[in-house]
Amino acid sequence: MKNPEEIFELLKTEFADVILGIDKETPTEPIIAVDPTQISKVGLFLRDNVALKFDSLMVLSGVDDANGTKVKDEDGTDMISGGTLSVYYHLHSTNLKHKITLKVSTPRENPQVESVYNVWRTSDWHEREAYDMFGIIFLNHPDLRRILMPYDWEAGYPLRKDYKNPEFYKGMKVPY
Amino acid sequence: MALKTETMVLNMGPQHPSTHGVLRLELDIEGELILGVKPHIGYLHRCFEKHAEAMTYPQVIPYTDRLDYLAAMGNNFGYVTTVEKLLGIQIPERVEYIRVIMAELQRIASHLVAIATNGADIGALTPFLYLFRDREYILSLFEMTCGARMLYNYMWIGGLSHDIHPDFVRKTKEFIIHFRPTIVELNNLLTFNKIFIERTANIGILPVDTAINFGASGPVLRGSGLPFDVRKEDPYSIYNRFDFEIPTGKGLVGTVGDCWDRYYVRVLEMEQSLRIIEQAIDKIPEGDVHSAIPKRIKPPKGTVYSRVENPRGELGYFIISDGNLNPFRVKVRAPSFVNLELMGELCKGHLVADVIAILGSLDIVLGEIDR
Amino acid sequence: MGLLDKEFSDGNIVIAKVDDLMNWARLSSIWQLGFGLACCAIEMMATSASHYDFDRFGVIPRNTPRQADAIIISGTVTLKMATRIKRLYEQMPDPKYIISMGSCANCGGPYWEHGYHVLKGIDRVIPVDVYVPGCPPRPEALLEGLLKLQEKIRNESLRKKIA
Amino acid sequence: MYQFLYDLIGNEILAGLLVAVVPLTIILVFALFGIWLERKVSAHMQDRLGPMRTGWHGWLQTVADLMKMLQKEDIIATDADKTLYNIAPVLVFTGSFAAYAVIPFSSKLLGSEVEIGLFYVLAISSLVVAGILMAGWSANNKYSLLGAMRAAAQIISYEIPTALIVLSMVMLTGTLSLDKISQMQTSSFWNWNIFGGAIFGLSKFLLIPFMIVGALIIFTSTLAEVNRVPFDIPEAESELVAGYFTEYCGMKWGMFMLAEYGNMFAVSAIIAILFFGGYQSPIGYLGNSIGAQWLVPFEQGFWFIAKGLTLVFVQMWLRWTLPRLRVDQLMTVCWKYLIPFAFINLIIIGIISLI
Repeated sequence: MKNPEEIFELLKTEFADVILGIDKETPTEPIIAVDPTQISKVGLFLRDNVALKFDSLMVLSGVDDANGTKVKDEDGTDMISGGTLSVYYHLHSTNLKHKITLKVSTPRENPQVESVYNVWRTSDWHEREAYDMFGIIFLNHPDLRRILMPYDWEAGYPLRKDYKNPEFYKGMKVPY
Repeated sequence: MALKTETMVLNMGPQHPSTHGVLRLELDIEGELILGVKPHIGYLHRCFEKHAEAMTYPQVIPYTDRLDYLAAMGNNFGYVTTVEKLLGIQIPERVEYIRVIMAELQRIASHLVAIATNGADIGALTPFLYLFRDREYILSLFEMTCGARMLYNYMWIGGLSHDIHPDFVRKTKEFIIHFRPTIVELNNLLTFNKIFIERTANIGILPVDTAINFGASGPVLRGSGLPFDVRKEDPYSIYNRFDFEIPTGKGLVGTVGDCWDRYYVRVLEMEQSLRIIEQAIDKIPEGDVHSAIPKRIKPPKGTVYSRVENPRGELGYFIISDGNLNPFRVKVRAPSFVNLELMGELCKGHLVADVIAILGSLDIVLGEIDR
Repeated sequence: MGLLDKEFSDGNIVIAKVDDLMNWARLSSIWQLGFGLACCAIEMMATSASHYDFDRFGVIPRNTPRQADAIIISGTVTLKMATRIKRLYEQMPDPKYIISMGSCANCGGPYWEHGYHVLKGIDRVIPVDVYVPGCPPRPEALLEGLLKLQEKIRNESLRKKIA
Repeated sequence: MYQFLYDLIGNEILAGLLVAVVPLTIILVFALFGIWLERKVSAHMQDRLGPMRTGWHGWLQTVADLMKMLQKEDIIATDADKTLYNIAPVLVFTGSFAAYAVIPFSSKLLGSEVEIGLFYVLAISSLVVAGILMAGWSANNKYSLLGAMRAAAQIISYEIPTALIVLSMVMLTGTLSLDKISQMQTSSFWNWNIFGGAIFGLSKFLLIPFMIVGALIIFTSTLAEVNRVPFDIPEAESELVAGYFTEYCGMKWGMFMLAEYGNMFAVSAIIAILFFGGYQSPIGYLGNSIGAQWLVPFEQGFWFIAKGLTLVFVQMWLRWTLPRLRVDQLMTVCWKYLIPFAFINLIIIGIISLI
């Protein structure tokens, strides 16, 4: 059983330039920031290292940080430009009973994160959901399609903070 | 000349009697043999996470009811403990005891539906109706407490919406006396029925390492033999005060981790829930269930992930607060969502009829899969 | 309609009696499409189960739309599902009836404002005969809805409607 | 019966018509009653009430159902094979109802006194398979097709144990006529074939266990032939939606339903004739003892229907108690258990009847 600081130190020595930092400000749990293009490598290390054994990915959540600048579109709607989208990984070890949270941030305009499909199979649908809701592209994911929204949904990614819902979908009025 | 053969694609759902709602399964079959199963979900995507961002913290609670609508108390419980963790407030003892009793009653009610539908999928319709009859008993207990049968909005941040009814303790004890023989009856009628065992033993075997890698939790994981229960692993509320066991799959009639084991874990869990209720029901301390409810819920900036053991598995809420009245982001780790991913893995090499048995043993609720 | 798709212009005692008989047959054997959408489906199942017993009114679930007379829209209809429900409705043979069960199916329910993927009322897609309010409606409410539907069927006629 | 009616009425055509119409009416009424009974039996087993709103305890429920079905639109999918699609329900219906032509309801009430009644029943009931296959294929629906394939495999397989047990009974009684088999088991229940038939001595006692095994085998295999739980996989509601009749609506589906319940009574009647004395009373006739000979055929009719309904009730009881088997297990039951046991039974009964 290790606390997050120890895990952070361990990761820092193993992957010097991939681990970007640790955020201890949050009241409940520290978050380790990781480079989005290297997350698979880090995940593999976390899973297979005998001192860590993070064999279970509890949840993978996409987040729209909404930290860009608000701009007006040509037709007057609010848009967010710049800033980042993030993905949080909550890991747990069924063996050693410790937990850790990882975070990767990726630019909003071209959000690309490496998939952890081959580390934790459970991430398959979680990543598809993050793609569906935020438009985050998971590199090397075998089957990156929409999962909750219809496959032919064209109006964008609904959980982004600047999402605008369409008036009609297949002839059905959407707003109340 | 060789005959040209091709595999048939069979669409099961979204309207199908045993997909437990609006799941769609795309089966590649050769005769009756399954070559592959692709679940398609999202037919009940009700935008929970968008609503959570638009509502204040207490306003989200009714929406959590509607995630796993068979275990609404459990969903409330998970959400309020997460927010309380973020707020860092202390809850009165009375509230904790009542919450645990409610959650365990809900677990029994939910497992009753799970067992009933699993049996009905395999063709035993009578146990289905018997178990729904017993479920009504629990629902009437909930109804006398908070006025609703299914979706309660009962647990509030820091307290409860209503105190329990004066008759609640007596009726709950009556229920326990009534319910113990029902489990025996169920075992005679369905669990150890030869045909039921034939249909579920050695079907859909899930090895424990696969289960962990797929993130399975709840009875699905325990059926594979790993005694993992958030109530023991990561005790929340006052679960560390009670004495109960974690039933696991033992491969009693087949291999460890088959459909029957997952089913039987649920039966045994109902007994354990009764034990917890028995321990808690006499110890409910006096107090005011409204005293700790904050007037204005405005958590500090930060993130929190907290999980509870719902009937279907590990229910987690990931909340990001930006210091406003509304959550910035709420992500639900729905146990059924994760468990359903196993479908493709479990069904390979089985027959069409087994798909139903496997799906029934996973016990999914589309409300929390699609959210 | 099936056997009697003809409308008669003048009413007489024979047609009135035939009407009564036909309506009685239709209203006492409303077979629902065994099909649940969301939370309300559980209450619908509870209504069919021992405690409330839908079968008393002759209602039994049929799983194929071809053999069903009524479809109970039990829960939130999403945009993805709405097209399928429309198709199910079209597959049912006339005369067919629809009970919209619960707030979500009536008007979008609690998802009316931010539900980007929720259809706000099933009546935007298919015609509804009876609306049952509630979230979810109690089984008694659904039974009441069924009785209302029976009342509606009882007043149907083969006679041409006088405008 | 024809002769009886001809003597009574004195008109060939009218007598012939009556012979045809009376059993058909009985069967239709039974099918209606059977469906109502199924719903009431299941309801009471499940702590429910079942239909209550149509007449006393809902006894008109099936009438309402049928009249509703008559009013339904008749949908034929564009891609369906229309000819086969329309013939199939009629064929199934005919197959199941034609069997009644030779079933003796009492010594006076039987459609046709053919000598090869058993053979005819076995032959005509196989017609159902063709109808089901046609229904499944022509509907152009994958569920229907799967259901039809299952049904064909199942019914044809289970014909074999049925035929073997029938064969052993034919060996024992020496006749294929259902009426004659019934007549042999007269006067007391001790003379029923399940108790070794109307013979005396050692062989009777030797026969009893094998007769019981035979009765169980034929009951199981006929259960499968009429697609009842635990062998209802062709229509397996939770798997195949509604099996081979998924696409049928209105009265065409009603025909399948009537045929199913007609079949249930038909196989029960065959078992009753083969093993439980047919129309013979177990305790003697009231008509004989009070000297009113005309009462006897009515009493016989009562006993026959009572026996048939008891067996039908057992079928229903099983349906609402047991889960459903899987396809391969179903075949295992037939080929690995029922057929070998039926063969052994056949040989032993043959040896015993030689003694």
